[in-house]
Amino acid sequence: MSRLQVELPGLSMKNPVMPASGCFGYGREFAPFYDLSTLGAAAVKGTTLEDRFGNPTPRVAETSSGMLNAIGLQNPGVEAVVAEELPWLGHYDLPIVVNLSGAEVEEYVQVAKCLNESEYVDALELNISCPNVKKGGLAFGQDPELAAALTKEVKQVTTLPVYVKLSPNVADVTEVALAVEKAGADGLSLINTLLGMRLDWRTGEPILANQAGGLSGPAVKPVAIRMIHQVRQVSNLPIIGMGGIETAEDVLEFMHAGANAVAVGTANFSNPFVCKEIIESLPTLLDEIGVHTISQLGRDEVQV
Amino acid sequence: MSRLQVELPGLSMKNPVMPASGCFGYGREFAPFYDLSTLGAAAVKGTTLEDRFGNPTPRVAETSSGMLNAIGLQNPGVEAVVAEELPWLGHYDLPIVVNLSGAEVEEYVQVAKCLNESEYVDALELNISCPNVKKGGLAFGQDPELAAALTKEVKQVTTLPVYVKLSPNVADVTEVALAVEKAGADGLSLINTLLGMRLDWRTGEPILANQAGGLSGPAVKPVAIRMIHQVRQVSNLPIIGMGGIETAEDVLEFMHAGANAVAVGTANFSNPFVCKEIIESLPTLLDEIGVHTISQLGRDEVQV
Amino acid sequence: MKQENMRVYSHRHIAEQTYELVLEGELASFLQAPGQFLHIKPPGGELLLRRPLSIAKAEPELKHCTVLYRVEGKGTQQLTALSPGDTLNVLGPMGNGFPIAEAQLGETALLTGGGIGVPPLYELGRQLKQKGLRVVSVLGFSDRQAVFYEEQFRELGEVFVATDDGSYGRKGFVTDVISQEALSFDWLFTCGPKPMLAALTEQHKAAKGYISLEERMGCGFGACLACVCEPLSPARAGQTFYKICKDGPVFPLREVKL
Amino acid sequence: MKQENMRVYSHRHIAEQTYELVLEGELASFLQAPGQFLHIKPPGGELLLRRPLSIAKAEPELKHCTVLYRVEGKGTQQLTALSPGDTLNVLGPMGNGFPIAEAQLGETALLTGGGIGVPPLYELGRQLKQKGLRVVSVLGFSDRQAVFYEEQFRELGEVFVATDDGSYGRKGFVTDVISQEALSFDWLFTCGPKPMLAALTEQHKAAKGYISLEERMGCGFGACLACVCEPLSPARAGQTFYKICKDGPVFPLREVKL
Ligand SMILES: Cc1cc2nc3c(=O)[nH]c(=O)nc-3n(C[C@H](O)[C@H](O)[C@H](O)COP(=O)(O)OP(=O)(O)OC[C@H]3O[C@@H](n4cnc5c(N)ncnc54)[C@H](O)[C@@H]3O)c2cc1C
Ligand SMILES: Cc1cc2nc3c(=O)[nH]c(=O)nc-3n(C[C@H](O)[C@H](O)[C@H](O)COP(=O)(O)OP(=O)(O)OC[C@H]3O[C@@H](n4cnc5c(N)ncnc54)[C@H](O)[C@@H]3O)c2cc1C
Ligand SMILES: Cc1cc2nc3c(=O)[nH]c(=O)nc-3n(C[C@H](O)[C@H](O)[C@H](O)COP(=O)(O)O)c2cc1C
Ligand SMILES: Cc1cc2nc3c(=O)[nH]c(=O)nc-3n(C[C@H](O)[C@H](O)[C@H](O)COP(=O)(O)O)c2cc1C
Ligand code: FES
Ligand code: FES
Repeated sequence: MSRLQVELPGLSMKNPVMPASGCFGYGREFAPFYDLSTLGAAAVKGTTLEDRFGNPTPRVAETSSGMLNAIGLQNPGVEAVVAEELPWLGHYDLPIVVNLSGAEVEEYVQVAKCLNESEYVDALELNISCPNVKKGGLAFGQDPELAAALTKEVKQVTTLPVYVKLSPNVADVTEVALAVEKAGADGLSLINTLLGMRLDWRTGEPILANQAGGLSGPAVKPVAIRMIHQVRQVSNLPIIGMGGIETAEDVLEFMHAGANAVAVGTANFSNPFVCKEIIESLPTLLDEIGVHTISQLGRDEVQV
Repeated sequence: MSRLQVELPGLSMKNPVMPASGCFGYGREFAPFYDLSTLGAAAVKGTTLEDRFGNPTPRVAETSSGMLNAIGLQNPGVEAVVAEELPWLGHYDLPIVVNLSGAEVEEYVQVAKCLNESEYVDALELNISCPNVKKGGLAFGQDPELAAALTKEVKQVTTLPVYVKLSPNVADVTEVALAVEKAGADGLSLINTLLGMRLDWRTGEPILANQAGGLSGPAVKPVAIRMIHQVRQVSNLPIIGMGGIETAEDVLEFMHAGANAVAVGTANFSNPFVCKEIIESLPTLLDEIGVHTISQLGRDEVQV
Repeated sequence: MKQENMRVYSHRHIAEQTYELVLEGELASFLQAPGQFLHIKPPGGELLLRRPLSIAKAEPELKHCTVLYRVEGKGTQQLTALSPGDTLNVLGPMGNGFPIAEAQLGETALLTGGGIGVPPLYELGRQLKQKGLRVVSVLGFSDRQAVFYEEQFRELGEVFVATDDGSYGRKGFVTDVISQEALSFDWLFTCGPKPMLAALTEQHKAAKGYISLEERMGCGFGACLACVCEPLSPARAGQTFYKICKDGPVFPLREVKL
Repeated sequence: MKQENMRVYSHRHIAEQTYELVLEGELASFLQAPGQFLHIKPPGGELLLRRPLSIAKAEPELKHCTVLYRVEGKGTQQLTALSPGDTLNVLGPMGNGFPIAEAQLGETALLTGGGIGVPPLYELGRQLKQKGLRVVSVLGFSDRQAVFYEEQFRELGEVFVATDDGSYGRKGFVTDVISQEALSFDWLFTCGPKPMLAALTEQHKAAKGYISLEERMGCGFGACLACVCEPLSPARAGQTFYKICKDGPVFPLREVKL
């Protein structure tokens, strides 16, 4: 077994690094930069039942060591994803996580059902934390009971492992984590973006057409590490950790905090090679700290 | 009336800029850098009933465009503050906001009572959002009912205006804002620090002795702007806005979002002159956007 | 597309808050068409997003390529500190430029640009002139201090300059100049603020030509969906949206909603 | 205390990952005592906190002051990119240095330093020598590659070097060298990692002298309470805590809890 191999439900990853949902499209744009089979896995853009155009532009704004986005889950709808996108990405040698979203429970269930039709899906990631859509999304992520009910329904229509993607916009992330664990989640992804806003100091107008958006990038890393650490104290569920990862050192910090694998989001935008570069740097860093296999890192089992 | 003058309950400020609590001590360390009477006001370090040594060191850690602190409310206790610190700072021509904290309601009440003894206090700021103490602090800030009850009790023992300092570590900041408004708060301060953590990537050990700490600095600015904007949509209470302010442009962004005055925290550490420099730059910026008096900025009255 | 630490070959102030930056590197050999842009990492540390700047002049034989930028905010401000010999992280060339294959010897091309929309027209004009077209340029600026590259455009052909306040050249917009001079042309190429593009499209309902769009970008290579715009008739275009960074920034006239 | 954009006068590599940086500016005339430090803003944009670096040599007449630093993380890494002529934002001089008023002509001063604790001892040694003391230095490093400034210290008096792995000088700690050589002294001055300071204090229970402490700092001038330590006997000291940045970094032996 390779030093970088990690095993998560549905995801046998040759290394713990995947691009984060929404920051990788369906992979096509990264194929010119490196061989996508280098990746541990890939999480593809949030998928809904119908196609969505998303929010008006401007959709991004810059912040110190971060960015705001309000894309609004633009995607071609699950049918097109299954028919055109997944088969393309599926030809590479990497597990695929499909991120899905909906305005109500029924939509999540429908999308999950459609995804059963694809042979290329290895796991589902329920986005219950998208701050950029009017209905659904974040509301599920801020209410442990709604989140649990949703998880249960989706589990009933799929045999795929279900990861629930948690929102940082809560007072206590462990409540939602424990609720979805009890409801049958196979894993957790955290964190999604923090709700944020920027105004033009001259006019007072919001920079994003949507007014508010999701904050990502290195600015949020300390919040991500804290939440992963908190969840790891109370749950043994596998965690895909994310939020501001830019370097291989960051990956080890996340794994020490309790992540079993990681996702890299915003960093792909300014450096499209970042995932590949991180993966290549990991062995040297492990040597430096005298760790042989990366899966050794992280917390011991919790007694729950 | 000067262009920069703003009027808040208890605080007649010659400009909207004050140093934030915990980032200015009691002013002594800044006196060598500039005339403290330049400031619009000053919020002094969180005060408790007894003296506190605070947390073990290391107490600060660096993050991208931010810092974590876990000072743990070190302070000499309210008696010493009233006897030694406030009279010293009170000789300058500026309103003083005393930030106070406690492990339970009774402690807040006691501290507020002691502060009645000082002629130098112009307003109280209830810290219900300190992430760095074991008991009290943050718990109040995450529960609208506790926050309201606390506000009510403190209001009963003081004639001073009471500002309640809100925590960003909540799902919906407007709930707490509205609860304390109903309980009689005279104003709001937001945001306090976001709970965060950093680990040493080599060892996995937390960098702060206290493990977690409060994230401040430009990294959190978009979260602050968003929360101030949200609260301003539902409440007409005066807001002291803070979180990542470094420049005069930032001040205008906060005031557009709905702040009536601002506090500058972390930026004082790397540039002890920052408050003075910001205040000096404000008139030029106002000229640039064709605004005569700064109090004109911000949202119109809300119909509540 | 390539990521490279390009060397600053030269850097000079050319108008108020406006600079000409010549970069040297392998990337300069990859340029495909005028109108493509470079995606530049601001040299200070805290800005995450790259800044799109159009290629104003390509000299592949020297491995040089030139961008002209105006200081707008922090990112462009950071660029001003660069000195010859410094390096700058560049991703590029990005996007689809102006297609000039159809343009014929002897035809007239009208280049209309406003402000920081002017730069990509310069390389375009050079290539059109090379192909034997007659090049006429109408350049709009806010005021006298903002005018740049008038001389350079004059080497390509006739030039009209308009300023919003009339402090230099004609007073008014590029559309005013075009009507006043009754300029005729075979091809219309334009780049600038949206209202200008909309006015031009309105003025020349049947013209052949291309426009170049601007939008805030996350990635610049099609991955983030920050920079989308809508086709004017989705049915015909066969798709519901375009990515300005990848499908553009240049589009045929009347292809996208402005 | 002053905030100044100091000019880099010279910058050179002196040992593995270790550099000597000479800065020029008005601030150099404000230095009061060896052991004070400069609080340096990392030149990249995204790091907020300043980095404390001890003054290793003060030449007020030239307006120069020297710091020696080892690359530890991002901040010191950013310093390595500086070239002569670049500017660096510096706040200083900070803190209270080594008091040397009591030290007398003819007395012996033992300087013991470990790693990046060595720099402040150099300026201290220069001033003690100037006052006519005999200076003996015991310098500890991790290995041969890490050793720096041995020659410079030799100009002040006798020097012993120890390395953890024995690859240069004696193998072992500075305390080992002191016992092996049975070094005697009137004053003990020391700066280095806490375990070294603790071991020395234990070894010389009755010695007169001073230690210099390190702690992570927020502000460096006493405002944030990040850098506190406890007095060994609060009652005697009359206060419950010290700020290392302001009350220190230099304290009398046996004054603070290690
Ligand atoms: C395809 C394309 C080509 C361009 N070519 C040129 C050129 O040749 N010369 C030139 O001076 N400018 C050009 N621009 C505009 C230039 O990209 C912006 O002026 C610049 O990004 C502003 O960055 P800043 O950090 O100085 O401003 P800030 O306002 O601090 O930037 C904040 C964020 O907004 C984005 N942004 C701000 N203004 C614009 C804008 N007008 N268009 C797109 N993003 C913006 C920035 O990229 C950044 O992400 C071009 C834009 C595009 C899309
Ligand atoms: C009074 C004093 C004098 C010093 N003098 C010297 C000197 O002359 N030469 C030298 O090489 N080093 C010296 N140090 C240590 C030096 O400050 C750190 O090595 C440096 O701050 C590390 O910064 P970094 O960004 O490279 O590391 P990072 O680990 O990335 O720094 C992260 C944060 O931790 C802080 N930090 C990390 N290590 C230390 C440390 N050992 N002490 C205090 N803060 C730390 C940094 O300042 C920063 O805030 C001194 C420290 C103090 C307190
Ligand atoms: C432009 C953009 C689009 C995103 N789209 C999605 C999405 O569709 N579904 C989702 O669950 N998360 C989405 N995210 C969140 C990321 O997957 C990730 O959780 C977050 O950005 C934090 O990681 P980072 O700091 O590395 O970017 C998006 C983030 C960005 C920046
Ligand atoms: C070192 C430090 C100490 C602080 N102490 C207090 C405190 O005692 N009471 C309080 O209400 N807030 C305290 N804060 C929070 C600040 O007042 C402010 O709300 C927060 O730092 C956000 O502003 P900034 O980003 O400008 O620092 C402290 C912040 C820092 C960095
Ligand atoms: S900028 Fe990312 S898709 Fe165009
Ligand atoms: S570093 Fe702020 S008090 Fe010492």
